[in-house]
Amino acid sequence: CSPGPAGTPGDAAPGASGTPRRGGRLRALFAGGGANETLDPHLVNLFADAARAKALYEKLADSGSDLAAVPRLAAEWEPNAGLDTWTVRLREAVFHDGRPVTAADVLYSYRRIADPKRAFRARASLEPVDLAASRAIDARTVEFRLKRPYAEFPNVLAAFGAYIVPEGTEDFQHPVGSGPFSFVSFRPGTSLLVRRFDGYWDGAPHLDELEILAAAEESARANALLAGQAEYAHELTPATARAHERGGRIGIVRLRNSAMQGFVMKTDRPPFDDVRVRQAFFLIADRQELVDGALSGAGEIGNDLFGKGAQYYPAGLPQRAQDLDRARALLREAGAEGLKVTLDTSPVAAGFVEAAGILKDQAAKAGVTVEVKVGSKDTYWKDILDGGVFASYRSGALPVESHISQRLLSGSTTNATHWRRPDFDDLYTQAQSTADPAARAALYERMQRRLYDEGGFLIWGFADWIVGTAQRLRGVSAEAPANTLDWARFDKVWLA
Amino acid sequence: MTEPELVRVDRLGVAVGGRTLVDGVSLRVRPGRVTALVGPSGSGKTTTALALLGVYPDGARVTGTVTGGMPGTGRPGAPGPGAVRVGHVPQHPATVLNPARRVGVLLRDLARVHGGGPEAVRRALKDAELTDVEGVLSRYPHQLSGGQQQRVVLAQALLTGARVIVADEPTTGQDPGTAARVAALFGRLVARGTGLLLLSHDLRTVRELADEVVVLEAGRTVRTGPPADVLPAAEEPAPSAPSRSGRPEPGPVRLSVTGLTARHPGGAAVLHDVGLTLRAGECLALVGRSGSGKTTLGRCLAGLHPRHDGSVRLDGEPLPRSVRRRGRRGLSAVQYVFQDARSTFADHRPVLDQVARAAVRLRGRSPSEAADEARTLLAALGLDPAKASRPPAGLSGGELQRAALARALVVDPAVLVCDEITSGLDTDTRTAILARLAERRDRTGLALLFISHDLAAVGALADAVVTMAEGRLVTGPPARATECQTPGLTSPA
Amino acid sequence: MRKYAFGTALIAVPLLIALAGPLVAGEPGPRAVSFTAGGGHWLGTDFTGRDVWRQVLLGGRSVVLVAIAATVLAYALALPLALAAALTGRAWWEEVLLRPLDVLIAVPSLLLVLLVATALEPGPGGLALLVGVAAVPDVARVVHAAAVEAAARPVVEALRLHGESWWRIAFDQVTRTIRRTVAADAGTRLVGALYLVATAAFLGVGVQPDAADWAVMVDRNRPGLFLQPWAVVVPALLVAGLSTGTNLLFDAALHRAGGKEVRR
Amino acid sequence: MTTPLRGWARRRLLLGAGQIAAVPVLVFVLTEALPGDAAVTIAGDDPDPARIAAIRAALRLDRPAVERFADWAGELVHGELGRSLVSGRPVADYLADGLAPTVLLASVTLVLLVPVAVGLGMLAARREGGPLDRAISTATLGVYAVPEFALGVLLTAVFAIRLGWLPPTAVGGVREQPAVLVLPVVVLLARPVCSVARLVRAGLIEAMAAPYAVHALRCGVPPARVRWTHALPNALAPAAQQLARTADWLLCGVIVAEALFVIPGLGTVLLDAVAARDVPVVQGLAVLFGVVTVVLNLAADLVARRLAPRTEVVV
Ligand SMILES: Nc1ncnc2c1ncn2[C@@H]1O[C@H](COP(=O)(O)OP(=O)(O)OP(=O)(O)O)[C@@H](O)[C@H]1O
Ligand SMILES: Nc1ncnc2c1ncn2[C@@H]1O[C@H](COP(=O)(O)OP(=O)(O)OP(=O)(O)O)[C@@H](O)[C@H]1O
Ligand SMILES: [Mg+2]
Ligand SMILES: [Mg+2]
Repeated sequence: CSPGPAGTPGDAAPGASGTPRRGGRLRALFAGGGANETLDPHLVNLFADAARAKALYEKLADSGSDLAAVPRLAAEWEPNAGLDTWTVRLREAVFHDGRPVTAADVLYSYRRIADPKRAFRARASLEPVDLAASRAIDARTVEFRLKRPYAEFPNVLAAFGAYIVPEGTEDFQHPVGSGPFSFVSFRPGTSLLVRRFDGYWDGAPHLDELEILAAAEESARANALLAGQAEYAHELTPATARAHERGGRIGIVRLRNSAMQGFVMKTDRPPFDDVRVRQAFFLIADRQELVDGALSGAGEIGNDLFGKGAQYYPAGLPQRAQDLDRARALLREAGAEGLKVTLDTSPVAAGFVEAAGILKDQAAKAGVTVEVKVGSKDTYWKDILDGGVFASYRSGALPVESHISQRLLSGSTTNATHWRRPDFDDLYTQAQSTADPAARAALYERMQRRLYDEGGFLIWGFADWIVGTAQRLRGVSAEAPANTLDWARFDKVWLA
Repeated sequence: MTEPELVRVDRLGVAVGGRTLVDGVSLRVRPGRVTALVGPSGSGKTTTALALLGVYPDGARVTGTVTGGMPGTGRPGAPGPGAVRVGHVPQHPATVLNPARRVGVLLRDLARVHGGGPEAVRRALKDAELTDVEGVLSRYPHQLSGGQQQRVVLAQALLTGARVIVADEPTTGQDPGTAARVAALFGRLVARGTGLLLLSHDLRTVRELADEVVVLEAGRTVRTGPPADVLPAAEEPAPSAPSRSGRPEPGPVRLSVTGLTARHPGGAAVLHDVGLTLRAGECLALVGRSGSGKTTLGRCLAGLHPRHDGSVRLDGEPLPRSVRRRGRRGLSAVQYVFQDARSTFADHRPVLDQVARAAVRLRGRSPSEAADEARTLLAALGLDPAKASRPPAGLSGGELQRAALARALVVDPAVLVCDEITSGLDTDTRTAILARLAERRDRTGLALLFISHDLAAVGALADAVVTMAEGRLVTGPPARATECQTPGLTSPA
Repeated sequence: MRKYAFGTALIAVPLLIALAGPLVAGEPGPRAVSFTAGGGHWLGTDFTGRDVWRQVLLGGRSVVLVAIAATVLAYALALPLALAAALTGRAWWEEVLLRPLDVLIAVPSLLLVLLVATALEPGPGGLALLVGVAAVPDVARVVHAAAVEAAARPVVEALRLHGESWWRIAFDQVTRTIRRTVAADAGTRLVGALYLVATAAFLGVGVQPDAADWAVMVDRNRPGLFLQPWAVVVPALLVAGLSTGTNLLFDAALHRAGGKEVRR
Repeated sequence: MTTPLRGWARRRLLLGAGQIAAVPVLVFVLTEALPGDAAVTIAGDDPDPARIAAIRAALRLDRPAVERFADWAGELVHGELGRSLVSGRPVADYLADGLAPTVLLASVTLVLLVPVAVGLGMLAARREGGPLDRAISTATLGVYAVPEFALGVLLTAVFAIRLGWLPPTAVGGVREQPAVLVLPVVVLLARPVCSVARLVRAGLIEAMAAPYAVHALRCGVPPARVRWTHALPNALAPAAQQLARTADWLLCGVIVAEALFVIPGLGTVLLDAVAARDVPVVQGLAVLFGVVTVVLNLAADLVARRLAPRTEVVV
């Protein structure tokens, strides 16, 4: 088997060893999206959608376990000197119906995504690209014209949901992609059945068939796995993991650094418009207690910076720890003794409500009254984007650059901390027009120092993403944060 | 006595809370013989009879023995081995009819259990003077008249094919004709070897049927022997005939009913264009065959049967059709004494309170005043107030009837409708009651509509008599003719 | 009073803990890893790493209060309604009283709870109100079904004829007649109310989602059932004891009150 | 003249139609009152305001509520339930897909519930306060006091995971492996069995103590028959109502059981639709639930009427 570009899959994964065996059907359980699910890869939203899209389709690039872009359908890419024109050469790949993947398909797909009337999720990521000006040089070469220099352009090619569909595709009843599996049948909210695609450029999967099943309830996923109704269960709770890790009935794979866990403080609203208050809260948080209590120990503590383990993450910065006295002092300086804040949270993500409760107690020790307000999970993200001052927050793995560009620039679309600093924006622009990786890295470091000192993200931990596997399932990579290339990558696994 | 016995009661004693209800009563029930239990109301007849069924008042202390009879509660005196089935016609038939099931259900069950199919049911109903068999079977108890209910219960007893039948006032509620035929039926049963324990105030029937009579008084046996010996020989004197002489002339028209036509939900009309007038100080007697519509008329006047057309006027004022719309005045003006006294008293309150309550509500008396009035009234009706301070289960049939009357009189109504208020009363008590009513009538100008089968009572009290026949009023006392037709159930068109 | 013994035994422990618990609970210790057994926590730790025993001590009061309040409220509204409907002679009036409730029943309660959760953000009081009101249609239907029969008895006719007040007829006569049914229904509703409180709490209505409340504990500690059953089992047992005990006491009380009143 | 029953039935059917109409209106108002709309929920954790606006426009959610409701109602009149905002699939499909498993689950549960609950109630009522009564009451109440969720998890752990007798979930379809129904049905039975049985018990104790029952026994009717055919009818009315409510609950989606055992029934559809503010789907369900509830209530009231015939003469 040809190992995925991001290193051999699953060194640490249980039973990753042994020689692959061909055949069999893998039943994989995800928390599905109910009867609303579709197979339009540009509509991906949930992990289940991503897994389905991943089986049927492919992107030009995908993120490796360090979140750096890894070539997929694109064989290679080449910027011009100004970093505002990128030439992408496609590799020889074919769709399930035998047609080759061409530049036309790429441009069609990207234009479909960027269509303002449709408002697809990936549109924001494609924003830097001037698709009108971009063109196909030949059948397998695309030239992307950008609106401005963009050194991290490959992140666009790997953007969540930027899948390549055959030119002209509008109907996804019988989807045709270039992914490792070809479509067989689909029951929304229940199951998607796909079959090995022997023409897959990266080597046909070992499995004959893959069935992606939906089960919203975690205990149901765990039980189905335990009882052999499925071989792969995505997103198990730490409690379940601990309960069965030693049981020997199932394997537990912990995808490290998969979900950043934290709180967002609105840096432009009292009390958090005062940097000292923000710093006080950085010092109030006892990160280990949060990880233990809210994540049941399944994760690592955070350092108020996004993307632990990712490219450009400043691992050098000292780890913050709780320091209530300094926190009190800072609050006193800020004239904010006996501070009262409302913390918005919601059952929208695992550990939110728990973490909120724990921080409340910790804050109390520093004389701060945190009032936890549980909001509707359906509208939570919109509610906290511009509402309130203090809220629970989480994020899946992203390149550090994407995190910054989407959440921390004056023009960012989802700037939950209202962090709008022209000078900071300048640093970013500068980085994007810097060709030399080392110099760029330095710039990222400066930006992140700034955030570390006075940013609005209180990032207390990174949760493991926990996957359960049947004993006979081999080749599941443990080195793949959720949404990276080797996550939910079923073309490389096999049933022993 | 050498004849075989079906049931023998030896020196039965029943006491509740230190009060002795029955004291050393002994009696025999023999095959083909009729034993009659007579005595004033409250003398312990029912209590004694129920012992044959193994039933005693709650918390009763029982002495003596009952041999044969129903396997009972296992208390001393409960029947021993060799028990025979005892058919029972209780004094309050209404209470033993299942409100949720059609009459036919239990009858058919009985037929099945005791052998015999639809035919048996049919025969039993016919025997019990219920000719419209299908009509009865398909009805719910509440759709039957008092007398009909009583006869349904009788039919049940017949179907059990019991060797012993305890009949507690089986002919109250029945018109003389029907009563006579029921008596005849008992005669036939006994001739077939059934043993009958008859509890009755109707001495005529007792004389006809009984082989042995046990006369009770205050729970004690005062006399036993053949009727001829123990019962007053002569036809008991009909209560002194009414003499208008020395009585105030009837006053103005109190109640006038015109064109009254009543129907039951879903049923055909049961009253057709009834009209009558009632003057103050007048007593109008309403007689008629069982099921002819007397109670319905009474209930119409009382506002308990709003489904009627025609007008009911009180002192010229139209009365609202339903009690709900009759204010305090309307309610206290027209009162009604229910035919089935037992089921109109709440189980959980002392009867006395319930009687007094009426005065509190409708005459604005203070509870204590009301209680006093109730006591005096009850006493006047020959009912010891001490007894009345028990819940209804603690009173005898006749006592309850008097309590019910008191409950209406205490309101001091202008018009009083009495539905079979003497059915459960012995001659003396009855005479007393009638005297009270007459006195009220003459003193307060009370206008009485006196529904009754008891022609003697009617004769004693009524200024005039009208007869209800199949929902129509016929003035004058019932002609023998109407009496002797086989009584139907509803008026067949 | 032997017949009360069993029920009392069942209810004693929960009641004691509910009433005395908060007094002896003491100060919270530091949090540990969630769902662990031992380590100084003799009932282990809960879903946020708190000491379960302490939560148990604290968690009784709100349960008892909210559930009882909700049930009482439900009956305070539903009973008069149902009785009025049963005692009125006019058919249309009965419909006016009862039909609107049917519409409420048909509306998914999920919607109602969500709406209240987001729109009103009620505290425990509001929650009791919500839960209570939510139960009204069901209670009304059950009570009404029993009451119509009781209201059609001759006794009621007689009471009317003697000008008895509506309240006496409704509560002294009719309700008394159907008391067993009412008790049975109320007894089970009590428990129903409990867990509605828990679910609502998770949706953000009423008590905090990590509040010390037996029902909430059972609901939220579920994920750890296999690591640390006590966090679920103990509160569940307490609730069970409470509800079962209450119902059995009802039974016992009625048993005495009951007996054969109608003898003939 | 019409019998009172027929008149009553006619009136109730008319009212029922009104109620069915009222339900979607009320539901629409409620859904509108909920914060956020389909656009917001589709945007999910990427709530770019511009994007939300675009989606809103694409879904034509920017029109006034009244107008949207009118459109929906108009379609309904032509038998059209409309299409989902999120997926564009016909609402009818949603209902059809959800209905099958729900009806299956509900019917199996009811078929078992009635005999079990009535049976237990009658057993308990045999000797009030006797050991059997105590045992049954304690057991049913004890189970009742365990929330569905805990009970489900527990049963699954024991019978599906530890013992491996039954499949723990319905992933891979119900029809393929009927055994998956066992656990859900048991969980669904747990609570109604108690509430119904308690009502039957209560009613039956009263009825058996009533003189007519005693009389029937005295006349020699076998006790069992007295209990079943003479006493029970007097005890059944409240239980029937409770049963109707249970059936209603079962048919209008049993969210917990469906989630726990992965049965994609109406409860799941409702939950998702509300979460996604997918108004047409919610409305479709509202109509369905309206019909179900009205019909069930009508049936229950009919039973109640037949069991209390004397009500016809109530003044
Ligand atoms: N449960 C009871 N507790 C106390 N006293 C009772 C009880 N039942 C009946 N009594 C009293 O016992 C006496 C006899 O009652 P019983 O019913 O046997 O009289 P009866 O001869 O049948 O009278 P009637 O002819 O009026 O029916 C009555 O005075 C009654 O008040
Ligand atoms: N709810 C009802 N539905 C139909 N028919 C009824 C209903 N109630 C009574 N009836 C019938 O109406 C007729 C009149 O009944 P009512 O009670 O007035 O008779 P009554 O003259 O009082 O008889 P009794 O002397 O036996 O008391 C009877 O034949 C009875 O069967
Ligand atoms: Mg008597
Ligand atoms: Mg009559």
